[in-house]
Amino acid sequence: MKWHWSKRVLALVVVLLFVGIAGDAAFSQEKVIKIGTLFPLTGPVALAGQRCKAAVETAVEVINNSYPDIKVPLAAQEGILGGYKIVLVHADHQGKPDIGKTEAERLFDQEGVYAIIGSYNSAVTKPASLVAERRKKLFMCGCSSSAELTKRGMKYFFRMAPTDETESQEFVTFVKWLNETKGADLKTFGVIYENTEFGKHAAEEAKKAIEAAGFQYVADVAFNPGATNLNSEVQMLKGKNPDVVFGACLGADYILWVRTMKQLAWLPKVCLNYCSGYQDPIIAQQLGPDGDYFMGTTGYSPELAELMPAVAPVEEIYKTKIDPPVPFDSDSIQEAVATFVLAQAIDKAGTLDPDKVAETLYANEWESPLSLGGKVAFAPGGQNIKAMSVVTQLKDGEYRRVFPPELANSDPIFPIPSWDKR
Amino acid sequence: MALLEVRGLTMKFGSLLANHDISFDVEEGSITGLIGPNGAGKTTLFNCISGAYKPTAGKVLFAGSDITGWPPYRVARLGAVRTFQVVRPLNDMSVFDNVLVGAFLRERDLTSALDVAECSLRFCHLEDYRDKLAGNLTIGLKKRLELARALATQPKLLMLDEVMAGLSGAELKEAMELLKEIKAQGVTLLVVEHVMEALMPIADKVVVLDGGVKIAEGPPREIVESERVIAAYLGEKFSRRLKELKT
Amino acid sequence: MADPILKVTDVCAGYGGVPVLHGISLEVCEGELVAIVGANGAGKTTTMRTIAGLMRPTRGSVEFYEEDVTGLPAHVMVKKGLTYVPEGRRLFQKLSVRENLELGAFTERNRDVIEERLARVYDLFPILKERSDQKAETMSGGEQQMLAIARGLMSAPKLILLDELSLGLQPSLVERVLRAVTEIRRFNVTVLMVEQRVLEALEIADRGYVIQSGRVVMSGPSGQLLNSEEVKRAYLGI
Amino acid sequence: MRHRQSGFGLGCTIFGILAILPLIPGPLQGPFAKHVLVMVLLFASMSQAWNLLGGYCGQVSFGHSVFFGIGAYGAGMAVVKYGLTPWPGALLGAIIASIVSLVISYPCFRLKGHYFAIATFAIVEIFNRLFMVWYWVGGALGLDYPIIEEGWRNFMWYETKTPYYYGAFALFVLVFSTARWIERHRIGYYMRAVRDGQEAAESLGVNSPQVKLTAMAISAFLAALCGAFFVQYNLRVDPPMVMSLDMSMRFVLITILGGLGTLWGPLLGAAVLIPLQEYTRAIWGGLGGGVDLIIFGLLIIVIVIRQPRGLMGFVSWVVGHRARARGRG
Amino acid sequence: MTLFLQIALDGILNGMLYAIVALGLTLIWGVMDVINFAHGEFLMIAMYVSYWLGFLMNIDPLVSWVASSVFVFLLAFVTYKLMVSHLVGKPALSALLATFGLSMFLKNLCLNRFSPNFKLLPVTVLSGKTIPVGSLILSLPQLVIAVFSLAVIFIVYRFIASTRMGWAIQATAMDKEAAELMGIDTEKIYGLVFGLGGACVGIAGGLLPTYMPVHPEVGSLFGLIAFICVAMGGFGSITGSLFASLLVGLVEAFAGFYIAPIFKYVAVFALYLVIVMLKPKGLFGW
Repeated sequence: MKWHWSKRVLALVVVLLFVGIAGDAAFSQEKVIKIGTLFPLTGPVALAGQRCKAAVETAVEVINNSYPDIKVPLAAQEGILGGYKIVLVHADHQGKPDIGKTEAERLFDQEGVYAIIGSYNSAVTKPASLVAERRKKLFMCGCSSSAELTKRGMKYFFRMAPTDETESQEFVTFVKWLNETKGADLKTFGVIYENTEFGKHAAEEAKKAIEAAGFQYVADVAFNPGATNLNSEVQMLKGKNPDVVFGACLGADYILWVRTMKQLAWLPKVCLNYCSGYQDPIIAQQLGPDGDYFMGTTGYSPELAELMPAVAPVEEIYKTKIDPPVPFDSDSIQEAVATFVLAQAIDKAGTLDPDKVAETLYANEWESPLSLGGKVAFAPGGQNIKAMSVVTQLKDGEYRRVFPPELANSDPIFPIPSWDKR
Repeated sequence: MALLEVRGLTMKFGSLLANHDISFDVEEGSITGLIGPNGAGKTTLFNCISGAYKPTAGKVLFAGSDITGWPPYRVARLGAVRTFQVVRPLNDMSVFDNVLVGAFLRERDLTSALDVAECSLRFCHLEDYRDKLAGNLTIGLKKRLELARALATQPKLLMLDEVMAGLSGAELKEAMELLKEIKAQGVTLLVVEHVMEALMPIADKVVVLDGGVKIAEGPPREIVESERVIAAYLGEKFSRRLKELKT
Repeated sequence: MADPILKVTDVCAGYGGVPVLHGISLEVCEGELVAIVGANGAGKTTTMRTIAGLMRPTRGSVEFYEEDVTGLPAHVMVKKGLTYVPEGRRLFQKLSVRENLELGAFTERNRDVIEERLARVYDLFPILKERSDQKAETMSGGEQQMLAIARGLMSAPKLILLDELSLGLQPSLVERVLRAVTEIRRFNVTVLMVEQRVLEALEIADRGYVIQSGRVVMSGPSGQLLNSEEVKRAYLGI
Repeated sequence: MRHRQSGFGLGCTIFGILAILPLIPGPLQGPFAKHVLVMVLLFASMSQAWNLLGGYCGQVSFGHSVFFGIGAYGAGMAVVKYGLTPWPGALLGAIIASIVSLVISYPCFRLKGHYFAIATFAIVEIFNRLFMVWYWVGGALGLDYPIIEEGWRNFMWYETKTPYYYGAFALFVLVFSTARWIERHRIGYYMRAVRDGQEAAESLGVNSPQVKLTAMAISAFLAALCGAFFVQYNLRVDPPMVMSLDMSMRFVLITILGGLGTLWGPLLGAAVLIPLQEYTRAIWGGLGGGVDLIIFGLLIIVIVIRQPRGLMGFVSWVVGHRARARGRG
Repeated sequence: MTLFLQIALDGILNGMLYAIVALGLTLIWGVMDVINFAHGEFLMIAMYVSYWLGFLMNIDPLVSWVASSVFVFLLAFVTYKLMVSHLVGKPALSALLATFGLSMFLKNLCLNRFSPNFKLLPVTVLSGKTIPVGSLILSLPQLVIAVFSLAVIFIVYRFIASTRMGWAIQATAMDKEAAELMGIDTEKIYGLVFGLGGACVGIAGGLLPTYMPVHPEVGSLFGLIAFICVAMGGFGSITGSLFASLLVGLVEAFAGFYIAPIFKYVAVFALYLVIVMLKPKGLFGW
């Protein structure tokens, strides 16, 4: 019979449904704190979401078990609050704000999570954190970069990463520094960005920072993410020929962008990237020499490990959580930081009362060996005021620190050598 | 007085002249036959009258109004309704609903439309099929459905395009009776037909087209004997048989 | 009478669960011209489609040259030597006359054989040779019907089924098309045809079957049928 | 007139059951279950709005997320930009959506079949991309609701779902009553006639462009109301959320799955598809491998192959089967 | 002037890429009247095949496109047998929905199996190579794809127009039942055409990893653009889809540069609307 296969599939699905429901109820009732994660595990930015999820899992692994060798708070002890273990409940928001909100509600109301860590896309973090705020529950945000998020005066929202605002200012400071100390004569700026919540925000902050510093903002190139080609975008940049380009292109678009610049034989003198494709070590590896000499901010990369010795053993655990194994990148590590800081705060507050924990979070400065500055502290609104990043430059597939000078281990190479001179 | 007047109607498709300067009248209360070889331009002429095509030149007057180039629905609203040679039942609707759509043209109100539809259904002997999907009917029934649907609009002029094709013997007789009854109710008929033995006995007048031109017009008896029509259309054998039939 | 080459036994079939045929049985012998006549919706075309393999019978069997071919798909039937010229011609309108004819000989791969068949078909219908490069859609109704028959002949069938050849044709053309049917017997083909013009069909046929509501109600030599009072009353309108 | 009235009792029963559903103690009381119910009603309404044009009138549009989006932006702009209640925004959005639908469909209705469908694809993409750069309405950044007073005035609740449920229920009643009214009136018959054969319909005096435009305007109006509800429910709107091919596909999917051109098809489709989607995501979404979407995709394939005429076809088969069995017994 | 020519050149090269993607779609559409929503995903699968062959076995895409093409041919054939064959002749939308489900399935299956990572072959024979032509720059990978595209379109066109099998395909497209009566096994033809459609997009997908990263979402936009090209050209017309693809490529390039990059696809979609308003059956449709 020709329907047999479809019947089989149907039966399989039904069985899976039941297994899934049964598995759901299997949590034991012991001393656990349920924490939800909310990341884009499918859809266009699934890659980042899955890495963030693995980072949170890593942090929980370290917190729940005893790792005396790891020099991170809570590693040595088992659990927090005298034996409470953290249990994670994962949810997928597919990069869609409506699903993010729904899943946040489900995590709180149905799964009864204590707090949520998430959720990468700023566009999703906004409505999802609103859900937490109304319920007076904590929302720990690792790496969503929209400056807007922490300007809403929320009480239960905390964000670890630097915002695109601070990144933009850092870029401009860096360029000024180049002009002053290296005699670079960089005047004109351009921005290329994907036209999404993330890209548009970054571009707006970039424009503000560039104009505030008295530079010329000559090229504003927005494109639709997931493009089949970026020829006209690069052609546009080439036409305006800015000295400095800020880039906010994620993943595949970043690869395509770099490749297209090579194809059209054009480069700016300096190219700085927001947390985007640039930071992905796998992309750096795949681009090979073509990816060299580009710069960007990084909150973490393996080359920064010498500044942050505590990361290495944690990273070993992280690598077991993700396939293929990759080191932390600056987005995912922020999610681990968020997890640690939350656990530390609960432990310190000695209670699970979210109000107390939130107070504690604001009142203290937290040890955070996984953060670049080693410290985390929050301003009203929830922004981590100790968030730092360094400007790095890719050379031979390695991220070299070039700015600020006190953290640098190498001189920036600029202008970028043109394609035919490599 | 003529209900429908066609004046110098010409229709061109690119360089193809489908109808050339055709004029004729359809008297109120009559049955007018329209015959001609395949490709003579009968269906094109129908399309020009019913508004599916806008004629290149010439005029169509219906009940005193110049309806040249009107869209089909306006022509229908004025009272000239057609059927199609290639039947076009509303496949996914029931037989009754098909007829109901026609009935709504004059009856805006559901209750009275239901009555009209019911009436027209019974008139065409389709009541056994009322809840069947129109798409599932046989060709013959579909033709009858087209007729019922057109009747439900309560037309002044009914234009039938080969409704009797595929019928044989007793069925033809039945169909002829039906057309006569329709005429008796005061509806004027313009009928395109190949089945001469059915058309000739009931038609008051026959118009013959060939190659897009009108070659003859007159009562059936004359037409059957016209050499020109025999050569172009009927063929010797049929004209002989038709003459036998008449006598 | 010789052994029948086509033997249809008690075939039932229908569309979407609605039965149309209620046990049709008929036989066709080598070299015969057999006509199936009957009223509209009696199941003539359904019978043809079922024999040709376009429909599967729900009951009964079809034997062709003593082989059970019940339910075999149409393209297999063509290879076995049974070709169906469907109602409404169904030409490939956008292709030329010649391409239509060549497609008719799709099952034959030998170029020479195809050329030979083309020549014979052109011989039978000279008009097709004149128009061989014209698109099928540009031809008149009668010519299209010729082409449909010719296309059916191109597969060199042993038995050809002709369905409603005269439908929608002007009277003079009906005459010509039916004459063509008698002529194709020169090809040594056996013919089974369906016709609603009962009189004309029976005039050229050897034998006839009368079908009514999915059943065979009468059969016999055509002369006999023509003289039957019942046939006269019901189908000839006399 | 017996057979014209059939189904009226069924309709009342369904409305009645849905009205008391949130009051029944049991598994439906959970907030997530309620969320699923709200989504079922919303998407049933939305799909019905689509069905009016796509199912009854036969104009398969993949562009309805545009109207859905315009409604969403109407409410969103009223609240976020002008600090009003969403009500005038929703109404204005619905009116604008109707007008926009007329403007774009007037030329598009000349296209037939796939050409029309692809044209609506193009329209969604154009609107999506234009809204992405139209900063007056928030552009790519979208509109985020401030925290304001809960209640019917602002049509906004932060924790309870019950009022949302009744809001969706009201919408549902409105849309389905409209559909039923249309189904039993001249315009409904004319819509189906145009679907089944435009030429035949015109020969019977049906002004088919007018019928199609009417269907489109009603459909767009109702779609926009659904969009307004959607934004009030999610408290954020940006173009990919509401004006995307994905969103349009959901309406089409639900309707076809339930039964194209049937009154209860959209409800049936939504009642099957939405819980499936929400629960597969809730159960397997967290695994991260897209398992929920793999299963969802497979299920769509299986259902479509088994029931190309939709679940309503299956239901009527079962009902017919039982009736026949009873007749025999 | 150079700039203008360069943009035109880029547009044409991209257009040729769209043309080969659209070719498979127009074949399937023209012959079977089935909308294959999973066409973009076929492209993605082909890219993965090419990527994995390059990554694991060091086979250059210049060679491995054969494997991609064969693989997608088989995939499409199986899709036809298991799924589409049940839907031919059923309401037109059901095939669309089933293939929509398939696209969701394939996309997420790849996500599940291969992770959402962007995968790019770092070094291939073609990647990153350019040929200067006067003051213009020709990108070698795109040029190679364009050449392949032309060749494949030409071969397919000849195949359809002047082989026995091609005639059988045309006959099946025009009238399935009549074709069966000619002794044509239409089931086989449908399977073949669906497979062939897959094979065409398989070639494109096989060559794309020379410059484009592979990830589960890569096919979506290509699929959409292919729809536009096919409809713009007139369904089922091979020459139509070729011309439409070139037009789309050019409009995309010029609008992207002279209006704004963000509007390049808006321009493409608007172009489609304008063209079908003027010619409701597309450029070459009948």
